[in-house]
Amino acid sequence: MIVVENLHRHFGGFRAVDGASLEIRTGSITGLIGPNGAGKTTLFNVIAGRLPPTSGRVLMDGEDITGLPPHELFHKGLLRTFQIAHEFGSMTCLENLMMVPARQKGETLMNAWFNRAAVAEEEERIRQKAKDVLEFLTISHLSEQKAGQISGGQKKLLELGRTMMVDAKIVFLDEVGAGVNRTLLNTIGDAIVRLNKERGYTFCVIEHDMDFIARLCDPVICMAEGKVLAQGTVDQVKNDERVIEAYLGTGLKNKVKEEAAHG
Amino acid sequence: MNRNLALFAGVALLFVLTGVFQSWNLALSILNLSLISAIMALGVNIQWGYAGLFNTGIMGFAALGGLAVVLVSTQPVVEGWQAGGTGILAGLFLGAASIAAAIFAYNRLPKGRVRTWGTLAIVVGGFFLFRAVFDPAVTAVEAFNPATAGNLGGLGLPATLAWPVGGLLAAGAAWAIGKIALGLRSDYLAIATLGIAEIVIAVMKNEDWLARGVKNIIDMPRPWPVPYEVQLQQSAGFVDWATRWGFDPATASSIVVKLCYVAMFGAVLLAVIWLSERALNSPWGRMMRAIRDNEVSAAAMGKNVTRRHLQVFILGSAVVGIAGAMYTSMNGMLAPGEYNPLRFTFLIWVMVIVGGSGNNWGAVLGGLLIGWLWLIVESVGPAVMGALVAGLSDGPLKTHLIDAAQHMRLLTMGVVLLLVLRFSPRGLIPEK
Amino acid sequence: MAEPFLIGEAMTGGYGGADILHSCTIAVEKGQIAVIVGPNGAGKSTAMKAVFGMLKLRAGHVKLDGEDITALTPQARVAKGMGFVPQTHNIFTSMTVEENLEMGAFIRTDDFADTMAQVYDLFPILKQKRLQPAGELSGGQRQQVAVGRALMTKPKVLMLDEPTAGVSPIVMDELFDRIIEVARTGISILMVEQNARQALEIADKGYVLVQGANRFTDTGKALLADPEVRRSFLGG
Amino acid sequence: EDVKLGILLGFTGPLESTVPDMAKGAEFAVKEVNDSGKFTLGTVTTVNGDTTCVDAAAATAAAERLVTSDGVKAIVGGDCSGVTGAVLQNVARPNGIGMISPSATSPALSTAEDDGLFFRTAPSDARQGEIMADILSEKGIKSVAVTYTNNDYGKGLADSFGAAFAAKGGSVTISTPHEDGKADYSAEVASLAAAGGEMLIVAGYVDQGGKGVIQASLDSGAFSSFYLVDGMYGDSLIEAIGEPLNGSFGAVPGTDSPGAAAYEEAAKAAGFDGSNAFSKESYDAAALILLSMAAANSTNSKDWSAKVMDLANAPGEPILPGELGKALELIAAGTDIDYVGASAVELVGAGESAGAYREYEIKEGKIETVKFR
Amino acid sequence: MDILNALVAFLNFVFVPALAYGSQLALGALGVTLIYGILRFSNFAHGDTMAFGTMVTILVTWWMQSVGITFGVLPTALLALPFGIAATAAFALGTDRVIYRFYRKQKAAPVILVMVSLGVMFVMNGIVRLIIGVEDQNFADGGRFLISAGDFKEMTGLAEGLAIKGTQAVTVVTAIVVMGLLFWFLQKTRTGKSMRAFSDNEDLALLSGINPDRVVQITWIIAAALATIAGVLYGLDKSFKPFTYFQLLLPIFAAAIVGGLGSPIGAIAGGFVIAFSEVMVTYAWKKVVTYLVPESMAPDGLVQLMTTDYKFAVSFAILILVLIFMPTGLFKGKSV
Ligand SMILES: Nc1ncnc2c1ncn2[C@@H]1O[C@H](COP(=O)(O)OP(=O)(O)OP(=O)(O)O)[C@@H](O)[C@H]1O
Ligand SMILES: Nc1ncnc2c1ncn2[C@@H]1O[C@H](COP(=O)(O)OP(=O)(O)OP(=O)(O)O)[C@@H](O)[C@H]1O
Ligand SMILES: [Mg+2]
Ligand SMILES: [Mg+2]
Repeated sequence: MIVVENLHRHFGGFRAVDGASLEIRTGSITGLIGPNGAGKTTLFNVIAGRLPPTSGRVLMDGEDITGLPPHELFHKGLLRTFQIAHEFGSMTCLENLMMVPARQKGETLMNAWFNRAAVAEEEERIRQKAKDVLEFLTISHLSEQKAGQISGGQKKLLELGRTMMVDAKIVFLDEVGAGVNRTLLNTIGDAIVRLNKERGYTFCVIEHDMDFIARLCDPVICMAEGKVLAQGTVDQVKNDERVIEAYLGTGLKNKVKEEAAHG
Repeated sequence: MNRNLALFAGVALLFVLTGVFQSWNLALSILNLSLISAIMALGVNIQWGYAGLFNTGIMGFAALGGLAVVLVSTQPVVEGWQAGGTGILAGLFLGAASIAAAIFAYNRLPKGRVRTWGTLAIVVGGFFLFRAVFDPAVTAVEAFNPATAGNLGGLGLPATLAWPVGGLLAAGAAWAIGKIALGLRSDYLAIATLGIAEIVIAVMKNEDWLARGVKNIIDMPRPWPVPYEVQLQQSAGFVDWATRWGFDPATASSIVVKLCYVAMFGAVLLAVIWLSERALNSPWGRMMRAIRDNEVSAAAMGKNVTRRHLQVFILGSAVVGIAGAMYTSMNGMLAPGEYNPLRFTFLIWVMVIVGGSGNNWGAVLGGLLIGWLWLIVESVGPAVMGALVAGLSDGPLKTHLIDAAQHMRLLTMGVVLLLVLRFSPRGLIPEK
Repeated sequence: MAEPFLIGEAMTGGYGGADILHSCTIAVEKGQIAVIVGPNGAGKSTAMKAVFGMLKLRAGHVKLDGEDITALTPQARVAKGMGFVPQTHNIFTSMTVEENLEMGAFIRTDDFADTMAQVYDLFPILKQKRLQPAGELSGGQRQQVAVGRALMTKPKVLMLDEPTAGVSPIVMDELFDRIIEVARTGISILMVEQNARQALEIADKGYVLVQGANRFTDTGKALLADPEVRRSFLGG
Repeated sequence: EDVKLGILLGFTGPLESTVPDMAKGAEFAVKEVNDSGKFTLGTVTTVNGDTTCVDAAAATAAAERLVTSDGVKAIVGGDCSGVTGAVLQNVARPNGIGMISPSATSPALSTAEDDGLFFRTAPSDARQGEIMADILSEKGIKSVAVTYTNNDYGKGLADSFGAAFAAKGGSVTISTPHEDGKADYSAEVASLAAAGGEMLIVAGYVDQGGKGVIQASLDSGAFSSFYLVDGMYGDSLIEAIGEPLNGSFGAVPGTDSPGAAAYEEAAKAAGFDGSNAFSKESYDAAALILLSMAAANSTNSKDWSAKVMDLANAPGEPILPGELGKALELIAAGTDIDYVGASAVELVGAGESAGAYREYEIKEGKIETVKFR
Repeated sequence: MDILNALVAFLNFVFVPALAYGSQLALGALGVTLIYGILRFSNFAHGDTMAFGTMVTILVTWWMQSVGITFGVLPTALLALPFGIAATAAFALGTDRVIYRFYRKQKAAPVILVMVSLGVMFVMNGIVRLIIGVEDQNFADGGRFLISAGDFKEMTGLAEGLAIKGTQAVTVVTAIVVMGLLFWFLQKTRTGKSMRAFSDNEDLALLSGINPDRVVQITWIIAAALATIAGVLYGLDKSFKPFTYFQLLLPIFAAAIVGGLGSPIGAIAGGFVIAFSEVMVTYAWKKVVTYLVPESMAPDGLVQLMTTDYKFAVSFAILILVLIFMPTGLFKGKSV
């Protein structure tokens, strides 16, 4: 689905992404891990058109999409969430979701002025859908709350909810789990799997919670210092010495053992 | 809701009091200006309140609206056209063509030195070509009877037609400005638009062939169907009617004329507010608010931020242009020296903020209130000062203060502005 | 029982509208670690803010070392030896990493070069990025700056709102180690965590907050062992 | 009974520093009339209105108030041509109120429809341009640089001077505007200096950009002598600039009548500067209105405005500042008068000043009259 | 061919005046940029703050002159300057306490503060006119020229003169020194850093124990000092008139923006960009070219790119051009 070829993104002299090449297969849930500052978010930003690459190409279904603006990529079915929540603070949570669907009739002025009936009908449909999403994320009680005034974790959920408002082909999730309650995160994981299975979404997920990665992802790609360090199945990557040294550390191993002991 | 009604009633009361204690003519004349201001405030609110664009070029768009009145409604100056009309048109065409050619070359040529120098050569060559054709034509046109003409004149069409044309002219300018400047943020955009407005005014001041520059155009025809007072006073039917109802014909004629304006401006205001409200309370409005809140995120959600900014910038500017045309045609005069940022930009901003940005009704309320205040303090300021110093014994201090009383206008404006913002910091009718 | 070192007792209040906290109590003993867990929107961050005086309380009070500080401003609480890392907006984005740390030491009059060296030891990446504006850092790096800034204060009590959100496992482990170390030097630590299992592991005391009220309060170990807590709040 | 006279000038805005002495001039005439006790139609009071000079709408509203609320019978004003035109069309004509402007000099106002209600005591720019060309060519000056204040007054003056000077064989090296009230005039001076010329014609206002340009020209040594138009006339300029101004010259409306001197004297005694631009014209405007009312024995604008041309022009007993009492007596006695006033009023055409001029030169910090034209 | 005369003509009419005017703008822009950098709004009252400070200084100068205190060849006003600064600082602190503080506590949007400052501007405007009137005031005394055009010609025997005024020199030097001090203060001192921290993230500044009131007070005091210095130097060089000071606001803002809001170096650079573009683009190069080319080729026309009618238009056009390529000014300014 997505092929990244020898991608570079430099900030001044600093190489945040330094010749990364990788592939995200259609229908997969690809995990992207790596130490802080490895260049994961920067890679997302380049793919999603928020930053221009210094060099290199990004292909989507064989088509070169390098440097296309974000709104065009959205229309091609490429969605992303932000690591640091980017909510529309002065709008209610419901509106935050309702604004997402593309090409709404009511978004052209002529319809907004003179074609209210058709607009209203469409609105009803979108509203219902948004309500369903809020329900699913367990925050339907917040539907009328301003998005600027909800808790940090709730913002993350909203961020995720926006990707559920449309039929995407590929969704990039940047640390949806950080700050989200683990019980809820499990539910979210289930949802991701369901979207993947039932609707055929492709996912690329950045996450530091290895349990979460292990539950969902195959394959897993580990980045470090702007390059791809290792890739493969979760187990392969988890046991890769370089990954352990750069990213997982030995503490985790202990913890994992402990987990096993606990059952 | 009740609170808002009360606020509007309060402002209405101000006008009524002005009518009762000063004169109805004054009240109506202030009302007309306030209505125009309210429309401009709506235009600004569309840009700022909906999309967060900090446009301080209002003055320029209003002036372009005024220019439209000249171009549409004054009589053509035949001698001017004969002297250099074609030359001026040809010059302008050449100028536009060389800009277009430069842009074309810039887009087509491969990046590098060839492109830079090629484009530059086209620009420079075009400039001199333009000057060579344009300058002599201008001199010829301006030489014809500079005391009363010296320009090309207009089309001699009905003045009411100038209003939509003013809107179109402003919209066209907004399109060009938007293409250049809308990438800028907050205060940078503000100063850029302010600068562009100054450029527009500079052109209007110095290009005499266009609308006589600083020599002004006076006595422009009134918009249909507003009558002239003098005509009314001469019409036996009107005088009869006035005396039958116990009015003085002179006063009655002025009032009738002003009421005509009130009706026309009011109609435009209602139309604009109806359209604005509909737009705001629709998915379009929601999308605009989203863009205002967070552009990055809106773009990631598939909204074309640049296009939407341009759209809303053009719309708002067109509304200001229409209001600017109405202003000029009500005065019957275009004086480019009149356009200064304090009056035509910042006063409008005060209206928007005091009224409550993001809320159409707030902008209207602010327009009416501040419009009233701006004109009424002219007489109230000195009166207040007179009352304040009444206790002082005669002497240089007292004379000094009384002489300085005229400046109470600005002082009073300032105090009221501060008081309103103090007690309702988000404006009188805040955004929901 | 003696009064805990820091206690927010029976706190009730919110952001102007309806109350978020309902008679919620949170406390930490000297040199101990207390961890607050709970679902999203439970009021954990709100409780932290309330303890730090960034929120008006309608009822209840906050005591530090026996002294009632309910009426003090946040900066007065800083002067009294409290340090806080908020959940969001927790760094100065336009200032360099080093300046961020210096600002952490703003109220200190002694030489803080030592402390800074310690922070750089703990987060080596920050040393590399010393002169870069903090706003240009990655999410996890920002989090490290935020914690580093609070450590610079040398507080008597350190309050952390999700310090490990977005940091990589290796850093997280070190961070927890370091927190234990800090606590050993006699500094009390009050933190909110969603990586709750690791956090409760090292916690002397745990609070489970639901809808602004205390649901469970016990030692960390006990909470970890409670199947209901595990299922509903710790993700099984 | 009170007879109200509106004084409609730009108390705030770009001319705010010029206007106070104009208003004082008008008030001074009113005081003189009242003190004489010979004005039988009532006590004259004044009401001020602010045109802001630039804001037509504000000016119109102020005029509207003066006329419909305060009930003034006549207006001294407005000051700037633009707002004056707007007030004339939108307030004065509809309500049939006469107005005499002391300082609106735009030629366009000559042809504006006014129902016989509008006069001005300032000459139209066209006339002054010719006078300037005469003076310069008589002095044998062949080439000059011109800077004008960028409004209808300055531009009109520069245009008419340019035409007249060219007709006499002189050349204008550059004619460039300056905006009043701006921070810096280096760019203007640089261009003027580069273009060169034997001297600099300054068509501006005495305490505005005109002064700034002179100051900067002297500082940089660009020009050392200046021709000063009527707007540039005033002691304040000499006070501010001092010695370097010696040798500059100019002309102001005036005749060899001692009117101007008398007025300045009296003004000084009354505590204001009568030499400032358009102060005399303001005095004359107010005086003319009141004398016309007396002559018409009516405060109705239609009546008094019919008398203005008679009173302003010969034949008749000449009337100078300070002689308004005498004038009222003569009028009461049915004797014809010729109001000369402080600025040598002579109205021609559609009621504008004919423009007799007094040529002067600045010598040792004093303004010395050279001759009359 | 006469390179020396060409150079002197250029220096005299273009370089020196533009340098001086640029420094005057820069001093004003420094104040604007400081307020923007720390308190995060565009302070429209800055022009009138300058007028206020200058007015106080003038009043004190008059008093000093009346009791016979002078400052040798330097203008007496420089002696009176500290009094002006003190009074203006007190006034600024007063306005902050009575007006701005409220909105800061409310966390009002920057545009609200801009409008509030517009209100303050109106009020200050009125106060200044009420106290000192609207007329022009000349208060420069002492020596006027370091070197006058005539003296220069005599000294060098050149046909062109070069004039440098004392006030011009003082202004240029002051502008550069003040910029340096401000830069050092904000970047290197603890107080300066705490001010930047406050402007970056107010809540977090509280959590670091920074006293917000103190930060705000210091900001206002420095801004008032900058405004007074700028106003007095401008008034000495030209003259004092409230309306002109109000009009100064526009070029000052242009300078601050072109340089990048919040950046002291930007303010200086911006001042020069605006001043030089005003003077250079509309300059008639005739004289200079005449000196440089053989007599037979001397130009007839003025060799002027644009007439001075368009000097503001040109400087704004340059401003816009700069912003198109560098959207936050030459020195990466802030934006709220
Ligand atoms: N605008 C910028 N200017 C300079 N450096 C930057 C900029 N943005 C990111 N960087 C640097 O690029 C590197 C990669 O950052 P990125 O955000 O991609 O990391 P990440 O892998 O997402 O890390 P994390 O897991 O902490 O979110 C970091 O070292 C960061 O400091
Ligand atoms: N500024 C605010 N104004 C109004 N309500 C708010 C505000 N911030 C948070 N809330 C509401 O208060 C409740 C508690 O929020 P809080 O931030 O304390 O949750 P939390 O327990 O920290 O959640 P999380 O784990 O997601 O960070 C939430 O329902 C939220 O919607
Ligand atoms: Mg990241
Ligand atoms: Mg929280």
